[in-house]
Amino acid sequence: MTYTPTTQERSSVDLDLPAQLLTPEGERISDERLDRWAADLDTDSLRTLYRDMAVARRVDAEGVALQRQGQLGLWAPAQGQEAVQIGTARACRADDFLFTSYRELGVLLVREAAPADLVLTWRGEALSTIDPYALHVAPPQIIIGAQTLHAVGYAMGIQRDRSDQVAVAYFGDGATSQGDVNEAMVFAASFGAPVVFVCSNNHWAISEPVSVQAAVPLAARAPGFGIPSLRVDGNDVIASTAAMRWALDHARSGGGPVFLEAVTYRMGPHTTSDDPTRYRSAEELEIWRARDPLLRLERHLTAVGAFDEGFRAEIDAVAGEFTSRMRAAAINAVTRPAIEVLDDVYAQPHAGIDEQRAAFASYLAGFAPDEGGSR
Amino acid sequence: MTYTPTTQERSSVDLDLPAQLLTPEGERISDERLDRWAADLDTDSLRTLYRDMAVARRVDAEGVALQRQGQLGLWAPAQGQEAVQIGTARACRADDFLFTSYRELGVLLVREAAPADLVLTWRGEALSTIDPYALHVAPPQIIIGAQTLHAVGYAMGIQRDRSDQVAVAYFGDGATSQGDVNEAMVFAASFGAPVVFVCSNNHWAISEPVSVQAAVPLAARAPGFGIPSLRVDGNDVIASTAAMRWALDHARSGGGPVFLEAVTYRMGPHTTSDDPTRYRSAEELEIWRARDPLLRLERHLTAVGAFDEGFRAEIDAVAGEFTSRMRAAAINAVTRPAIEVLDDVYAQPHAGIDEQRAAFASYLAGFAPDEGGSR
Amino acid sequence: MTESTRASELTMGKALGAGLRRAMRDDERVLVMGEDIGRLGGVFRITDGLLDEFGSDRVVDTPLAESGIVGTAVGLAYRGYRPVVEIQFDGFVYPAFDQIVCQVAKLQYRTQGRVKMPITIRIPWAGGVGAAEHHSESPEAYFVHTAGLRVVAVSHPQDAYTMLRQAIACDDPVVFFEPKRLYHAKGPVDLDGDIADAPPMGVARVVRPGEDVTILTYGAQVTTALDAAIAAEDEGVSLEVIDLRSLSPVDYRTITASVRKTGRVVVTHEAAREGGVGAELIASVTERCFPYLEAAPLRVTGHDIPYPPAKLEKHHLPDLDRLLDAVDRVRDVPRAGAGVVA
Amino acid sequence: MTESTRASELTMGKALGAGLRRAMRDDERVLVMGEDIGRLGGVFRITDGLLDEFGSDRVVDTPLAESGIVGTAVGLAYRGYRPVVEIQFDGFVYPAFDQIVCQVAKLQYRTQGRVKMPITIRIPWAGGVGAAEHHSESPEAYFVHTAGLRVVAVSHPQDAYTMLRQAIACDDPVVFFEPKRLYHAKGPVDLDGDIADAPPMGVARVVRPGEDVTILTYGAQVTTALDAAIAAEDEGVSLEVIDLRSLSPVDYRTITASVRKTGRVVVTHEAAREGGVGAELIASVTERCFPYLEAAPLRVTGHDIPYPPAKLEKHHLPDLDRLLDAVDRVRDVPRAGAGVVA
Ligand SMILES: Cc1ncc(C[n+]2csc(CCOP(=O)(O)OP(=O)(O)O)c2C)c(N)n1
Ligand SMILES: Cc1ncc(C[n+]2csc(CCOP(=O)(O)OP(=O)(O)O)c2C)c(N)n1
Ligand SMILES: [Mg+2]
Ligand SMILES: [Mg+2]
Repeated sequence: MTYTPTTQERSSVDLDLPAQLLTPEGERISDERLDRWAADLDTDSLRTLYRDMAVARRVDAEGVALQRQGQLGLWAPAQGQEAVQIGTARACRADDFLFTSYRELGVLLVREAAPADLVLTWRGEALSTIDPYALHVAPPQIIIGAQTLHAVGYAMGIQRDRSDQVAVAYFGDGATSQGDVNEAMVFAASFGAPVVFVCSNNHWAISEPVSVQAAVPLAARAPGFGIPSLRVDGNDVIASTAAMRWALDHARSGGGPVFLEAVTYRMGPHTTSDDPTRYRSAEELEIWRARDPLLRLERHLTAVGAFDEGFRAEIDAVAGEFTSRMRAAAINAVTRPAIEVLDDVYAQPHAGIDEQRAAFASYLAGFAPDEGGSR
Repeated sequence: MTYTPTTQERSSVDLDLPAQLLTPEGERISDERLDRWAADLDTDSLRTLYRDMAVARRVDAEGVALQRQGQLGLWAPAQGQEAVQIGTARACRADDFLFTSYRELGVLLVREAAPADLVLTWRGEALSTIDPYALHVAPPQIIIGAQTLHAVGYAMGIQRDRSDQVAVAYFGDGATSQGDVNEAMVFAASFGAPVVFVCSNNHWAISEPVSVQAAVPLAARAPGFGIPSLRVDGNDVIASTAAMRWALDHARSGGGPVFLEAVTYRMGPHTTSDDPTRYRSAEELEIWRARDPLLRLERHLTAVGAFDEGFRAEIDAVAGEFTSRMRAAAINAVTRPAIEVLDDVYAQPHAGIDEQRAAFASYLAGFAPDEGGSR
Repeated sequence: MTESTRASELTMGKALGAGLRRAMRDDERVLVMGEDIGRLGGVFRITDGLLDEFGSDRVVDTPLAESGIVGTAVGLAYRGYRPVVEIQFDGFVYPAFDQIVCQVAKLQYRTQGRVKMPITIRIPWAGGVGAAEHHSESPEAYFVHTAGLRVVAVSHPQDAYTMLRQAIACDDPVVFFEPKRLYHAKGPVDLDGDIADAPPMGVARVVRPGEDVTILTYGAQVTTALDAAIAAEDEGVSLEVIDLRSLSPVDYRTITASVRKTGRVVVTHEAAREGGVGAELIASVTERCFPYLEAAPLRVTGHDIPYPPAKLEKHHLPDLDRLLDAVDRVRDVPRAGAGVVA
Repeated sequence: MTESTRASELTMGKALGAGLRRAMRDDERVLVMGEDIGRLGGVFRITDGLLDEFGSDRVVDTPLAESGIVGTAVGLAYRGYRPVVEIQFDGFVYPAFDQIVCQVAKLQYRTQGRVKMPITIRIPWAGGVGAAEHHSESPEAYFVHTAGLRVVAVSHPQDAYTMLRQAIACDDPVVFFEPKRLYHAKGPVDLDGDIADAPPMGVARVVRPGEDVTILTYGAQVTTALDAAIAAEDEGVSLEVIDLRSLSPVDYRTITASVRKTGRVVVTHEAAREGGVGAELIASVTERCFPYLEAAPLRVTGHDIPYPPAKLEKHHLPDLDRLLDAVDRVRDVPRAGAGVVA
C-alpha cells in the first residue's frame, strides 16, 4: 500500500474487468469471489430479477413520458442502471435501511414504493411522500453524498441496538469527490459500522466523465480507509446480487463496512433537462447498449429456454398496471392547499411559525371564494 | 487494490516500520527508496539540520515559557516534531510555497520568519504578521485541513504559469478525517497538480489517538486517490529530508501530487491549555523519548566526531539570540490602537465599514484623553 | 438605464456570458471554475463557448465538491489569479460555507491586507422556476452577515453584464447572485462601456420614482415590485421602487433619501423573513429615518419554512397580491382579512 | 430565579454537565458525540465523567470532521436516537453547515413530519476569553435565519441545566449556544426540578424590571446589560433587561409588553451588526410596537469585521460604555463625541 519512490504507475485495476457472472452475450461465467453468493440463483430467481428490471425500465420510460407531457417537472432516468439497483436491493433484507440518491428508482420499486411515490415528488406536489419507516428507505437525497453519512450514523445506531440489520448508502461516481462521502468512510471504518457503500459508477456526473473525479478506479478508494471493496459489473444483475450478498454478510456478521463500485452506464440524459449530446459521443452509447443489463439476461434466459411469450406478457401486465397507476397518480394529483406550506416545519408548537400560519390563513381568507380557489 | 470477498484483514503496513535512514540509536542505515535522495548529505549538512532542530526546540521551549509567564495567550508546542518540520522544509526550494497548520514552528523558522512573527499571533496582537509573499509561506491555518485545498489551488496556479515550483500542504493525523483534506486529494489527483502533502502523524489529535481517525496507516489513504505515498520516520531528519526531496522532485517534474506520512510524536501537550496526562500514559511518552529526533542525530554526530562543545556553543548562540529577540518582541509588543480593529476588512473602499469606522472614531474621541488611554 | 446606440438585446444569461468573456479577455488572470461549466457550458449555459475560446486552463471543470472548488480558488487567488467560481445551484453552496466564511472572507483581514481574495462566487439563485428541492434557495442573508464579503444581486441584463465585470475586477471577494427566474428575460445591453463609467457595484438604483411608499427589493423581486407599482398607480398610489443591487454594503444614501420623502417602507424578498436581509434594511432604515417614518416598515417575504415543493412555491413567494396588501397596510388602509404580520 | 432549598451552587460548565448526565439517565436514547468529549471530557470538560458512567456507546469520541459528526447524528436520529453533538468551538461549526441547513433543519419538513430530528447541537460560543482566531465566533444569526431549527442561548447555570434538558427532550433540532465567557460563572441550580415545570425554552425572561429603556440581549451579554442597568440607575435611569433565552423563535409577547411600557429599545449582542439577530429584533419590534416607540431602537454590537486578535477584542465587544452611550442616545441625551450609529 506504500508506494516506493520509483513507483509512478497508477492503479493496475482494469476499468473494464469488474467481477462478472453474466457476460454481455448472456453467458453465465464463474468468478471465484462471487460464485458462492450466486449459487442458489436458479432460473426462477433470474426471471424474477429480470421482471424487476424490465418493470423498472418501463416505469422509467413512463416517468420520462410523463415529464415530456408536462405532468412532471423533472425526471432522472435510471435506464441502464437496472441491474445494480435491482440486484443490490433484492439482496437486502426487508429491515435493512437504505439511503439513496435521486436516481435509485429500482431500489424504490424493490422497497415497494407506491406508484404515487414515484411521481408526486418529481411533479412538485411534495418533497417526498414515502414513509421511511414503513419502507425502510430514506427519502431520495438530492445533496450529493449527504446521505452516506446518514447511512453510517444509522449503522452506528444498529450497532448500539445490537441488531444485525445493515445500512446501505447508494451514491454515484461524482459523489465520491464530496467531503461527506470520504468522511462517511472515515466514520464507518473508525467505528466498524455495518454499512455497505454502493457506488453506481455510471461514468458521468452530468457532463463530467468519471476521470474528472478520480485518477484511479473508485473501488481503489475504500481500502485506503481500511474498507474492503469490490468492483462489480453493475450491468450484471447476477454479479450485482452476489456482490451485495457478500457485502451485506460481511457487514451483518460484524466485519464492518464494505464498498462496492458497480460499473454501469447512464444510457439516458442526466435528467430530462439535460442534453447529453453536448458532451458524449454516440459511439460511447453504442458500446454500452451492447452491455445492456436487460439484454444480457434476456439472452441468457432465452438460451436456457426460460424466456417466452407468457413471461413477456406477465411483465407487460405488471408494468402496465404499475405505470397506469403512476400516470393516474400524476394526472389526478390534487395540489395541497396554500396554508399547508406552513405545516410540518417543527414537530412541536413553535410561536413563530404558529403566528405566521395564523396570519397567512387570515390573509388567504381575505380573498373571495372564487379567488381563493386559485390559492 | 480490489479486495476479494474473503479478504477481511486490514492493511499489512506496519506502523512501526516507516522508511528510515537513521535509527534511534544514531546508526545510519540504508533504504533503497531513499538512499539516492540522501547521498549528498555530508556531515556539514547534518550539522546544519541538527542546529536547525536544536534551535527549533529552544524556540519552542521559549514559547512555552513565555506563555507560562503570561506573555502569550497560547502556544502549540512542536517538541518532538522537529525532524519532519526541518527536514521537509529544508528540502524545499525557496520559492516553493508552503501552507502549514499552527504547529509547524520548524517550517516557519526555515522560512526565516522573524522572532516577532512567532509570538505576536500567539500573544493575540495580530492574526498573523508574516508576509506570505516574502517568505513563501501562508499564515498558519487553524481550521483543520482547510489549507490543503489552498495548496492544491496554488499548485493549479503553478501549472497554469508553467512554473516548476511546488506547493506543500502540512497537516496532522487528525486532519485526514476532514472532508477538505480528502477533497484536496481528489483535486490534486484530478489535475495532476504539483503539490506535496505532508501529514505529520504525531499520534494524537488533542486527546484522540490516531486510531479514531483511521483504521489503517494514513499513507494508505493516498494511493486510493491515485496519489503515490510514502511512510517515513518523521523523527529521522535524514529520512524526512530524503523523502521530501523525492516527493518534490516527483511533483516538480510533472509527476503530480505526492503524499508523505511522517510518523512522529507530539512530546508536549496539544497546546499550553492541554493536560495530556488525562488521556495518555507516561510509558508511551517514554517510548517516544527514546526515539527523539535530536537525540539520534546527536548520537550519530558524536559517533562520527562531529559533535563538540564548539558546535553546542554555536547552537546556544543562535538560539539565545533568536529567543531573546522573541522575548523582547513579546514583552515590548505595543497593542494596536482600538480603531485599527476596523482596518483591512476590505481591499477597496466600502461604504459600510467606512461609515462604521468614522462613527467608532468619533465615539473613541468622546473619551477624555486619560480614559482614551485605556482604549 | 437608457438604451444606447450600441446596445444589443440580450437575455440575462447571455449578458452574463458576455461579461465573463469580456473579463477573461481583459485580464488573463481571470479563470472560471465549477461543475459542468466546460463542455456543457454550465447547466444554465452561462459559460457556453468559453472553453473553446480560452481552453481548459482557464475554464476548469472541477470535481464534484464545492468546498474543494472554493478552497482551490483561494489557493489560485494566493497565486495571483482571479477565479470566478460557479456554484451550480443556490442550494449547493453550503458545503463550501466554511471555506467562504473562514477563508475567503477573512484572509485579507488575517494578513493585514497582504493577501487579497479577488474571488467572484456566482450563484444561480432563488425560486419561481418549479425546481426540485435545494434548487430554489435564497441564502443571501448568510453572506450579508459575513464581514469581509461583498454581496450583490442583479435584476436585468445590463447590470448582469456590467456588475459581473465589476465584481471580477474588484479586489475583494464578491458573492454574485443571479436570479434564475430572469435568465431568459431580455433587455438592452451596452457591451462596450467602461466599467469605471458605469454606476459602481455598491450603488442602489431608483428603478421607478414615486411619492407614497418606498419599496426596497432586489433580484427577480424587482419585477414584482414594478408590477405592483403599476397596479398601485391605477389605485392612485405612487410607489418608489429601489433595486438595491448591492446587499452588502447597502447604499443607504439612496434609500434614506427615498424614505425621507415617502415616510413609508415595504421591503420584499423571497428569502425567509426571520433574520433575512429585510430585517437589516428595516432596522437600518428605522435607525436612520425614524423621525420621517409615518408607519412601521413592513416586510413581504417568503415564510419561515424550508423551500416548499414546486407546486406550492407560489404560496411561498411574495407575489403581487401580498405586496399590494402590505402597501395598503403601510398606508394604514384596512383591507378585507387581517394582515400578514401579527 | 429564586434559590430553592435543594439548589446547589454550580458553575455553568458543571451545570451543563449535570444536565447532560440527567438527560442521559432519563432517556437511554440520548447519546453525546464530538471531538475529545470522551476520555478528556471535552476541551471545556463539560462531558467530564460521562464516558465512565455511560460507556463509549453513548459517549462517542468522533473522528475530526464536523460534517461527519452532524451527518452521522442525522443517521442516529433516523434510527430513533437523540444525539447531543458538541462542536468544539463556535468557529468549527461551518464545515457542518450543509448538514445542518439542508438535512437537520429540513428533514422533518421533507418527510411531512414522518422523520423527526431531535438533535441538540451544543456550541461553546462567542468571545471575551482571549482566544485564537476562529475560537470566538458568534454565528447565531445564520441559524436563526434557517427555518426548521430552534436556537437558544443560555446566560446562567440554572438555565444551562434546565434548557439543555429541555432541548434534548424537544423533538425538533436545537442549536444550543453556551457562552464560553460564563463557563466558570457560578449560580444556584435546582437539580431536581421537572423540566415541564420550568419556564419553556421559548420564553424570554425579564431579568431586571425597569421603566425607561428596554435592553434586549442574550448570552454573556446579559451580564453586561445588568452592569449597565446598575450604572444607569446611579444616573437615575431605569433599564429593563430582557434575556431572550430563545433566539428562534423569539418571545415577542414578553418583549412587546416591555417596549409598550418603555418606548425605547437597545439591542446588544457580540455578533456583527449587519444581518445580526439585532436586526431581526428591531425590525420585529418596530413592526409590532411602532406607535409606542419614542425613539429609533438602537443596536450595540460587534463591528462588521472578522473577529479581531485577542488583544483587540475589547474594542470589538460591545462593552458597558458603548451600551450606556446607546442608552443615552436612545433617550435623546446628547453626549460628548458622536454616536456609534451614523
Ligand atoms: C452538493 C451538490 N452539488 C451539486 C449538485 C448538482 N448535481 C446534481 S446531480 C450531479 C451529478 C451527480 O453525479 P453522480 O454522483 O455521478 O450521480 P449520477 O447523477 O450520475 O447518478 C450534480 C453535480 C447537487 N445535487 N448537490
Ligand atoms: C475545523 C476544526 N475543528 C476542530 C478544531 C479544533 N482542533 C484544533 S487542533 C485539533 C486536533 C488536530 O489534530 P491533528 O490534525 O492531528 O494535528 P496536531 O494538533 O496533532 O498537530 C482540533 C480538534 C479546529 N481547529 N478546526
Ligand atoms: Mg454518475
Ligand atoms: Mg496529530
